[in-house]
Amino acid sequence: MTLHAWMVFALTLFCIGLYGVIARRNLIAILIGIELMLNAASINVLAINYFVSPEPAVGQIIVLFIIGLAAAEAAIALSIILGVYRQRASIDVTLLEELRG
Amino acid sequence: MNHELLALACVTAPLLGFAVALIGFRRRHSSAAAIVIASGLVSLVASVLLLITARPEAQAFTARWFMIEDFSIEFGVLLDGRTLIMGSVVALITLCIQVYSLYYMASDPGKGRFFAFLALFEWSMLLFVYSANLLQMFIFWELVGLASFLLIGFWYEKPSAVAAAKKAFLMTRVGDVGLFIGLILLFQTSGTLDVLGIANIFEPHGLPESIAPQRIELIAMLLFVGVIGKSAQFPLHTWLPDAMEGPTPVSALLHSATMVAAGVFLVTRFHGLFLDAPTTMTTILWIATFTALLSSTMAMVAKDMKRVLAFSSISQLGFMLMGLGAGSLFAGYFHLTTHAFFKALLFLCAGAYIHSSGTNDLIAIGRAGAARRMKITTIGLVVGGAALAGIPMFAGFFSKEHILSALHGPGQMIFKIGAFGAAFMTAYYTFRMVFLIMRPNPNSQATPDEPAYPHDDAHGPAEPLAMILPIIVLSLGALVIGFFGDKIGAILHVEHIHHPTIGEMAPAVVVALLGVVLAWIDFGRANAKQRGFVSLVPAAEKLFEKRWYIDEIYNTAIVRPVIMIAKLCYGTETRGLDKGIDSLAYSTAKVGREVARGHVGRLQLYIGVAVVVVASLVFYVGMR
Amino acid sequence: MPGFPILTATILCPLIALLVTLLIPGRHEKAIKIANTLCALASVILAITIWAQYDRSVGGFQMMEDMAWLPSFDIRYTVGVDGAGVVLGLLTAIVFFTGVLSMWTLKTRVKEYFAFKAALVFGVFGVFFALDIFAFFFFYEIAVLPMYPLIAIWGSTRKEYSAMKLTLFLMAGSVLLFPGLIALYVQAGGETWNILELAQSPQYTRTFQIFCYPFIYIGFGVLAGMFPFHGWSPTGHVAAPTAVSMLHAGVLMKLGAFGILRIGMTCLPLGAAYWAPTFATLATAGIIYGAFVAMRQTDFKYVIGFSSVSHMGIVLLGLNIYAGGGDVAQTGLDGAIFQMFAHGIMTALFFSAVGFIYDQTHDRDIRHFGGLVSQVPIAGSMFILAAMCGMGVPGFASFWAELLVFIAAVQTYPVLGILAIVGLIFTAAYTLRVLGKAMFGPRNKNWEHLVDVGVWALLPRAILVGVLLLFGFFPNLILDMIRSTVWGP
Amino acid sequence: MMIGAVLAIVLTLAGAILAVGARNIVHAVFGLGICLCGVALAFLVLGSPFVAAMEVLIYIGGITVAMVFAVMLSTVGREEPREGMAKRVLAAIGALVFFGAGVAIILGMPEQITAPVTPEEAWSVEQIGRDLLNRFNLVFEALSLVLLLAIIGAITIASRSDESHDPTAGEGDS
Repeated sequence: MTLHAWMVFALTLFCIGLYGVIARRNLIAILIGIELMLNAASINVLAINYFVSPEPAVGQIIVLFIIGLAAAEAAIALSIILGVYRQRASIDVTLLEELRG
Repeated sequence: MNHELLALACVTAPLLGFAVALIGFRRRHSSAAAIVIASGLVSLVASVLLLITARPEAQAFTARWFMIEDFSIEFGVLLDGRTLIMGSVVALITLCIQVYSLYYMASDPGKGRFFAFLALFEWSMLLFVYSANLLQMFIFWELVGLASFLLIGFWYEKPSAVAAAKKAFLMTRVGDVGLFIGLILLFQTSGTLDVLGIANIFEPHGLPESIAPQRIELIAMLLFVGVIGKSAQFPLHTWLPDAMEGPTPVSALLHSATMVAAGVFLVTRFHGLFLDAPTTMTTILWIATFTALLSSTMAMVAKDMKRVLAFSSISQLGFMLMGLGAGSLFAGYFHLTTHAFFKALLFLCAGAYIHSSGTNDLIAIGRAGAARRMKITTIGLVVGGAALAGIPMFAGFFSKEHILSALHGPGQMIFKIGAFGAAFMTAYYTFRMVFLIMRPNPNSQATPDEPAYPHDDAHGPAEPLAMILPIIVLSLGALVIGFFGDKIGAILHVEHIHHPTIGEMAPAVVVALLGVVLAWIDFGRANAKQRGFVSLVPAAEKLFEKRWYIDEIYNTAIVRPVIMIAKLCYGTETRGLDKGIDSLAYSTAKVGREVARGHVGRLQLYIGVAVVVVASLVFYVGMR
Repeated sequence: MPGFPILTATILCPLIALLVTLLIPGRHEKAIKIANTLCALASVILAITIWAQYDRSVGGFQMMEDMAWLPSFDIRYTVGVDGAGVVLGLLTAIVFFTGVLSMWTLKTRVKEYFAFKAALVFGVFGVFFALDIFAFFFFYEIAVLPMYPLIAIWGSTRKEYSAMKLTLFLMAGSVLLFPGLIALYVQAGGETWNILELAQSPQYTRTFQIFCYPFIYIGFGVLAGMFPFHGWSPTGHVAAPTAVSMLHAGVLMKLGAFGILRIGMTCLPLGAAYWAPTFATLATAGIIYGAFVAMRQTDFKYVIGFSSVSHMGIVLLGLNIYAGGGDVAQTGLDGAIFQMFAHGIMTALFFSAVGFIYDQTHDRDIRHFGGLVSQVPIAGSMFILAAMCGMGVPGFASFWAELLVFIAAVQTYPVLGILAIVGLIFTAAYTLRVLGKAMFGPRNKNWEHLVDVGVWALLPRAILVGVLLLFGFFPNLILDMIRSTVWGP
Repeated sequence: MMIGAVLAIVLTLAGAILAVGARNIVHAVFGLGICLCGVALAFLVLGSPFVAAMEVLIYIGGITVAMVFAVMLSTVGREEPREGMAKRVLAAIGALVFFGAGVAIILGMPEQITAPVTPEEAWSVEQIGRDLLNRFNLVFEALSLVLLLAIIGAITIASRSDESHDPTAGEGDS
């Protein structure tokens, strides 16, 4: 496995996540897509770290931070989703288009 | 006596009077009046003393007002023949009118204010006359205009008075613009603001070679524009008849010694300059002659006593300018002096009649029997009328003779004929007025414009001392001032005064007597129809009554277009500029709203678009 | 007091007023008003002290103070005054003081009002004293921005609209201005913002100056009520409350003209000379246009607003004569600065008189009044005095200002000069129209109950009249001060 | 090594496709779990066993479970409408374009560097811990703060049930 192969793999994962974010209308599904994209980023970081960096610990620490942030983000996002559901009885994103001036 | 102190007293007394009257005595009218009269008396005494003890050569007392870089602006008093005589005349006539107003304005709620303004008027006129400096001259020229604005609009609750004051201010301002530019050019040309210095450039030895003749013509023409405005010459004469809206003492002051006299005085002041501008002199002659004729025709049909006098003022001012335009400083100046006396006198008489009979209308005054009740006033009226008409031995006769005899140059025949015509009409309308008042004829065809009010005894005596005294003084003045021609000429340093011979005098006397006789036939004799000969041509009568429709012409030719332009500008402002900018702003807001309509929170669409755009950019950058 | 930073102290006066106002709880209205009055009085005293201390025989910029502000961008806090700065500083102090006094009766949101007003004055003082372009612009924006809330909250007659219009116009001006100022900095090598050092820069080629000058002229000109970008000013005058109108027309519009002079003409003399005929023509157009529009207005404040456009045209004409050079350049500058001062005081008086009437009647339509001068003699007289000053009657300060500008104009641009002088007729026409309709004429019975100006309310107005007359009779006081500017280095 | 890598890739992508493609949201969460397992495996292959462990712990053990709870609290058992074909196609095009751009960038990058021979202790948990608390102390603290705030925020948002109106009433409205 080369660095390029790992990066293409990460890109593929990212694009799948992107597709999910754009195509799905369920808020939880969108959140799943975002998690996929975050993981793609993590893979990328670790791969570059593995193949290039002379200081391997740094890449791992960055990924740890990403995981931590993802956890925080997920917690907030899920609570927002719950809040939206309470408000609207739905978590369909197409029904939330009310940002009219 | 110290001349400097006298001059100082003369010019500061009215200012103090004004300030004290206006500030300290707003509610104590009699004190205000007393102070103003006292200040007027101080001015009169001081100026007469100056006149008597005057030295032959001109002297100027100036103090530095301020410096601009190394250029000093002086403020001061110039004492020479022209200023001394005029100053005394102004002080005398103002004092007479102030005393007269004491009774005339006795019951007016604004008496204190009136006296304050009178003092302001006197102060600005005196300092204008005495001014030693172009700038000072312009300042007080403007202040004279301001004071007359305030006094013409004195009864400010009367819309017509307000309109008249506004008209006077605006029309004189038109002239002021010309004067202002002229003074700037004069300053530029001569390099000095000193009046004596400027006079020295032009007076003794003709035009200096360093100055182009065209430039002097231009300056003289522009100065004359100012004179046209101030001295009510055609085409800016229409404000003067309307200025009758002010109290009668104001009219008396305005028409004799101040305001309108300022214009003529300006020409006498710079007469040397005008002499160097022959084209302008001819223009002055044309305008003056035309004005004299034009206003005389209007005076012949006017029914309002003050209006008759106003038109006569315009025509007499025309006479003065004719004299000056013909090149005779003495003739114009002399007439200015005599006119001040008899015109003030006539106005004061008119004021007395109006005050006692409650109407301005000549016929109504006559029928109210004013002439019989007010003997002294009537004598004053006759004296003044005779002086105005140019009856021999009265003041106006002498000065008018000088003007007529000054018109002897080549090509001035036409002006002389015009002057004779105006003199004839003057005699006619003056005695028309006199006869209408003295010999009222209940069976005549003349009808008053408004019913006469019966005399109200509540007004007090018909001829109180405060009113009679000035009339007597001025009558004496109008009787004797004519004999002082030589003296005035000497003070003015006029080398040789051309004394008209009997033969030269005869035509003018004949013309004047003809006018009187015609007036007698039309108005004076028993059973006269009291309809002027002008009424034989109804069209002419109508034309004269409507004042040649000049006001109407101005209305359509100037006022309306100005209003149109103002409307246009207003339209441009509100509908053009403002609306345009508003719509720019509103359309920006609208674009924002329209765009916002698309932005309703379709997050996924935005993300997709963003992704595609970023990717396209990457491709684009990669391709290069 | 050598070494005492008097300019900074003056700038700080309104700032202290602002802070004190913020600290005092809003319900102590009296305390707020007293504090503001004291600060304003202090600024007047300081401004007079500056006037007295300024050494006219030396001239140039004096009382300089210099401090690093943002060293990484070469921005320094540099203040100093020349004759013009001294004169306009005094103007600001007077208008500030009288403005506070004339709003003594304010009831609504007293605290916020005085806070915004103090902020505005703070900016104005800063502009008149600053010698660093960045500091200049900084203070300029501080001075301009409080206008929005001041008009939108305490105003009348379409106040939100007017406030928004004013803000948008001035922002548009700033948008033009900012690139111009940055260009000045960058072109000179990006080492200093100091106006005096920039003016010496050899990098300002003629081409650059010609290109750059219009940005600065128009950018500041918008605030100076320059025709045809004057639209905001009458609307703003109308909507603003009395003291704000006083400050706005009296002082704020001068900032624009002052900016043109201080930055545009100092740093870009060649550009200014190149553009002078064009802008002089526009200024003359403004004089006449303003007068004509004023002739048709029916609202007191609109009349005054357009008269401001007309009078500021005279200022701009004078400035352009100065820029154009020639024998009479200095006369033009004298006239322009004198006119800034005179017009500032005069408009303050105007608005103060109108505000007094409006406070009682809530009506400003001149057709609804008549014979006011007999109903409220003192307030009416104040208005008439201001009107006379506006017409250029001798004895008032503006007579000299107009005289000087016109003398210079007739010699530099004869046609424009004559047109401007002819404008005097129209000025008289619209002024007399207002006087005739509202102050004179038959009394309107609706307003018989009006109360005239009392002793306290008379104080600020009397001060303004006194200043007008003082400089009308002794114009050399101000002329010497202005003149000393060019005599210096 | 190679086998591990291939297994990780297959697991990840398959799970990811299930996660975005499944109609039922519970299946999607399940797919996410599979995908994350693959990612953890990939981390292992890339020589970071500690991170892999954290991935499993936090992601699969924490986030995925939280999602399951969220699903059960909201739309469980509800039949979800299928997304429109056009939307899916557009999303696919977008993703593909982005993919293309990414590939172009990756292939344009310089020649890869083969894995350096790294000392074992550099990859050790001890080294990570030391770095985390020394060099990246500030970031660490900031992250902990963010987590704290996130927890507080989540609690605040989720517990505002009494103020917002009843979901059943909302249903009746729609």
